[in-house]
Amino acid sequence: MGEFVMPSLGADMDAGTLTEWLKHPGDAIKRGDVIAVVETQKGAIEIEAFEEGVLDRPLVELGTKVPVGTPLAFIRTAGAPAPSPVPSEIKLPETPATKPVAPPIAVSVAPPAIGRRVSPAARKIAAEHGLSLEGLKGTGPGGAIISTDLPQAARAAEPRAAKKPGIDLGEMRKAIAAAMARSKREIPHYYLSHPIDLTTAQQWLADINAGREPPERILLAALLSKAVALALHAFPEMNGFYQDGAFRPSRPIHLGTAIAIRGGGLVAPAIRDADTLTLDGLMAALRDLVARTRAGRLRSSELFDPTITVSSLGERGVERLYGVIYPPQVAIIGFGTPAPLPRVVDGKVEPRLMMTATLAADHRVSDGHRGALFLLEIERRLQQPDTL
Amino acid sequence: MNEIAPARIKTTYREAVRAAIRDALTADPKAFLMGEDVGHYGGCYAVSKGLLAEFGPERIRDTPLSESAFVGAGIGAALNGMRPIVEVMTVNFSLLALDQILNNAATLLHMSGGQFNVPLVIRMATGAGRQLAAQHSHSLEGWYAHIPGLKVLAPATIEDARGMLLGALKDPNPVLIFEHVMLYNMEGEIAADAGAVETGKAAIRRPGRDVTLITYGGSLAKAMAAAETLAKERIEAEVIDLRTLRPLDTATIIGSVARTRRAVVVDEGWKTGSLAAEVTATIMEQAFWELDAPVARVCSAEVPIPYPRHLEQAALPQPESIAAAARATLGR
Amino acid sequence: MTREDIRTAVLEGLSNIAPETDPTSIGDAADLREALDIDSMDFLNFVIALHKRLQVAIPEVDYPKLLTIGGAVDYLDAKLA
Amino acid sequence: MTDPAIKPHLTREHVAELLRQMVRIRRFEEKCVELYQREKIRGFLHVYIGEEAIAVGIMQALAPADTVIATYREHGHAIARGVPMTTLMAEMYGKQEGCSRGRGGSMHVFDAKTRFYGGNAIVGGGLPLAVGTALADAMQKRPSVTACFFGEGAAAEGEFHESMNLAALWKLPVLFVCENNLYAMGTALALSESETDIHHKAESYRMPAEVVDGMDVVAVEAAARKAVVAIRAGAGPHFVECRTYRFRGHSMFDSELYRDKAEVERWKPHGPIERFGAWLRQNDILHEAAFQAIETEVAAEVEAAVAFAEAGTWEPVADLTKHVTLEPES
Repeated sequence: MGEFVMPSLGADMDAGTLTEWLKHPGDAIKRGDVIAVVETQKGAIEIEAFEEGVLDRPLVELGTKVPVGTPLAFIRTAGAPAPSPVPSEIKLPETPATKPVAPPIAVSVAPPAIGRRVSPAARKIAAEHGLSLEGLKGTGPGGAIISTDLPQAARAAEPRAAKKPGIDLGEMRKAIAAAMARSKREIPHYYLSHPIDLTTAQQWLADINAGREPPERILLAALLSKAVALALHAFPEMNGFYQDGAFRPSRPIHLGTAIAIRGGGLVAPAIRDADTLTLDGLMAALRDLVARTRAGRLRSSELFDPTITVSSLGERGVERLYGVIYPPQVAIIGFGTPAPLPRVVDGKVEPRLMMTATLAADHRVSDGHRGALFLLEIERRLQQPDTL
Repeated sequence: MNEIAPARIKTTYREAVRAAIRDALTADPKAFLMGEDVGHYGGCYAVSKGLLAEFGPERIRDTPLSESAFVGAGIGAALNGMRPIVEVMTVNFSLLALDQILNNAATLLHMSGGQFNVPLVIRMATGAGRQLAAQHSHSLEGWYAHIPGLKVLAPATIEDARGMLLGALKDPNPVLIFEHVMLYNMEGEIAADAGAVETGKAAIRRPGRDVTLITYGGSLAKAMAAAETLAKERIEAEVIDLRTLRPLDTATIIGSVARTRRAVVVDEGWKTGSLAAEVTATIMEQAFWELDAPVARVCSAEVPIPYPRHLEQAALPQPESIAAAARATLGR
Repeated sequence: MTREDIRTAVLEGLSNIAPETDPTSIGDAADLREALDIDSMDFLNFVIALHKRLQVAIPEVDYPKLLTIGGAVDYLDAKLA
Repeated sequence: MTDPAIKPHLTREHVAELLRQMVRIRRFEEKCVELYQREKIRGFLHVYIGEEAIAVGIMQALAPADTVIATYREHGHAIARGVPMTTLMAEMYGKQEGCSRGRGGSMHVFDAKTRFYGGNAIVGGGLPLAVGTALADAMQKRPSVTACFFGEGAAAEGEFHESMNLAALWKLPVLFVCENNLYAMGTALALSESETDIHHKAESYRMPAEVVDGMDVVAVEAAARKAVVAIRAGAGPHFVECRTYRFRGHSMFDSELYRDKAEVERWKPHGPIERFGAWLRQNDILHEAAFQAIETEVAAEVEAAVAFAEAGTWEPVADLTKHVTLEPES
């Protein structure tokens, strides 16, 4: 009894589909008889038997694709009894014994250790920081000292962090110069400013943060951004692009957030869809954006996305800033440094935490009246921090 | 009844190349396919099977075994307004046409002072693994990557097999596409509307922070397998598929190596004077001070590819040898 | 944990948020915000790092105590004692 | 000079030998086809079935000091030239007992003892080599001939024309044997050549050229003897175009989309073994017992070859980079 198997017709044939039997069970088979047709990637090929006998029951149904070596039928010796009705289970072919597994090619990366090895990266960092390599244990190839074997302080300063792939400070300065020059040349700015009382908001934030671990705490900047984003719903003329002589408002609100780069320079990547984020979500986005900006990992799209820009001076700054609109945007909000100031509340002078908000907007698109209402709306929102 | 077309379809690398040729010939009446046994036989690797019936013998053009003549004719037709796709059965036979490729296709634009460009695509099979021995198994794409004036592509995925030809046909220069013989049977899913892909950029097929494996074509799957093995040992390998061998996307290579500080270059060509040597030298020139280990290369053994399977496999880069090289860069 | 360990933690925390500076070069009493040009986000990250590394609670009201290296070491030392 | 016998002497022994050689090739390759499908033989396998008369006929005219260069469809030439079936089969398997140490496989059969300079898997690749081996013989005033086999597909290659010209120009002792089986892989002759009478191409290089029925072993032998005598006499290269037909696909993996099954069937009765056998029977030259004896003997030889190959060993992987360059002799 022999097996008639799916033949291997080419080194690049892994499997075939049985499409036709040219002989039938019970037919006598001679060596060289064509008994079936198999469809391959090269088309239909007739396949032949290499033994004499009688074709037994087929083991594979027509139309089935099977790997090379799969039995398709038994060929029984003429006169021999038919096999038991249950054919042995069809086994997928194992890797033929003629295919020894190749042992890996020996690869020697490091030559045998001679003296003290220090990787180029470790050498560079050590030289820049005047570090001694004495006493360091090397964990690299052949015991070489590598960058991660150096003290943490030096590694923190290694070029990976400082070099900022993606942001070239010189190029950035040029880009800022071009954009700002264009802005001042083309955009008729008007400016408004308004003092905003942050006492309530600040207190609300302190209460929230008191119950939170540091990683969950929220910064005032996030609160301010959220107020701007929500206020924009009523002032579509502040959100969008002025291009080709016309203003196109943007439905999504992508807040360009000015982030100073250590060592100079400024970028304002977008917090996308800021109005739809929860305060925690917005804080998370802000942290992510700052971290990636500092690491030089911004996506270029993030720099072109913003539909309006917000610039906060933060804790260490001055009372107010007059922004320059980033074209083709049409407005920029500035927040000065909050400071305790005397203020009249219900007829009495009280110390309050005050912050000056400014708006620079494009007079081709909006006018001072609408701008003023926009600042007032931001103020109103900040008085109800629990709604932000 | 509303039926939504499936977003993805099952296909093979071979069918993807065929579909791309079909698209190209359908979209541009000036495009045609020419080469040995592309028509009646259906293509040595069955890539063009069925296209003769679809497009006829004018556009699916069987040629005599005259590599120099039909590649040269492709160059001439391209010069004179056609958009030929020339199939050379394997890179081994392309040596008979090397004169035309190097001395004409690659140089005419320059020699004519920019007057005559050669918008020609040449496809050929490359690589070992089918026990075809020393005259049918070599990976010579690195030689072509040496030649200014040519673009050299190596699709390693079904998406790239589907899309690179169309990208190449938009290029006004001679573009060589190397299809590794072991990839033709590769099955997978691609978007039903897959089409042209960008060329010229390498792809990070797997991100990682510990070591960069740089490879292309038939070795990509081996590098990915090595990366899987390494992941189990808590070594995160980044795998770069070069995709375009000329011009090399050095920015992606250097960016990755600057992060991982280690590189293993995997190339089925022989090590001496290889594309791997070019990549390694580029890393030395541009990222030397970022390195924490010598750059390693895993290439084919310095021997014409032998016929017996065990020797053939031993001659080629393997996932085990790639993983071993990666470990060594980490001092393990 | 010794004061020296705490000091190391503070310095490393600072060099991580301001990698191009050398925190060891500024005095113990200098205002970090001025000396290292760090903003509220940087400061928050500094607090987060100390919190993670030393496992101490640092309420927001205590932030002013961390504004100098000396103050931070004293504060954390007291917390860890 | 001993009798160079321009005409074949059709003794009983000689015709039996011609038949036996053709049967040896046929049965060997039939076994290879089977072994290929069982994955004992890998790579590409191109069989010569239907074309045996050419190799057998031509080899009759060659002496041991002559040189043979063939194609990737060269098992028949190797057998007819005297490469043992055992080492040939071991080569098919890739075992180190093979005639090329297993490094070459089916397409790269080499055997120094019989001056068999190889199968060559590049179409046309062998012709310049033949010009060179003949040049060496001529320069060393040796009376040897190089027999160079190639298919009609090679006539499209530049190397064919360059070699024809050089051999004729320098009057080199080459016997060019074109095995015209009508298809270059899957491309019919008429679809690839403007001049389908290949021998005319040789004539244009001022080389004596002749067409013979490649299915007739005696006709091939006669043409070869005549040409070889002339070549040895210094008449320069000769060209023999043998018209033949390949009964099986180009390689194992060929669905033969380019030709009709009926066409193959029409050719089969004209096969060299079939025709020669019928002629021998008709004229009562060989008895049935002699046919049987040949079959029995060849079957045993093929079995022994398979056993030899099966018993063969794999070259150790440690030897991988051997045989790449030779050390200069000290």
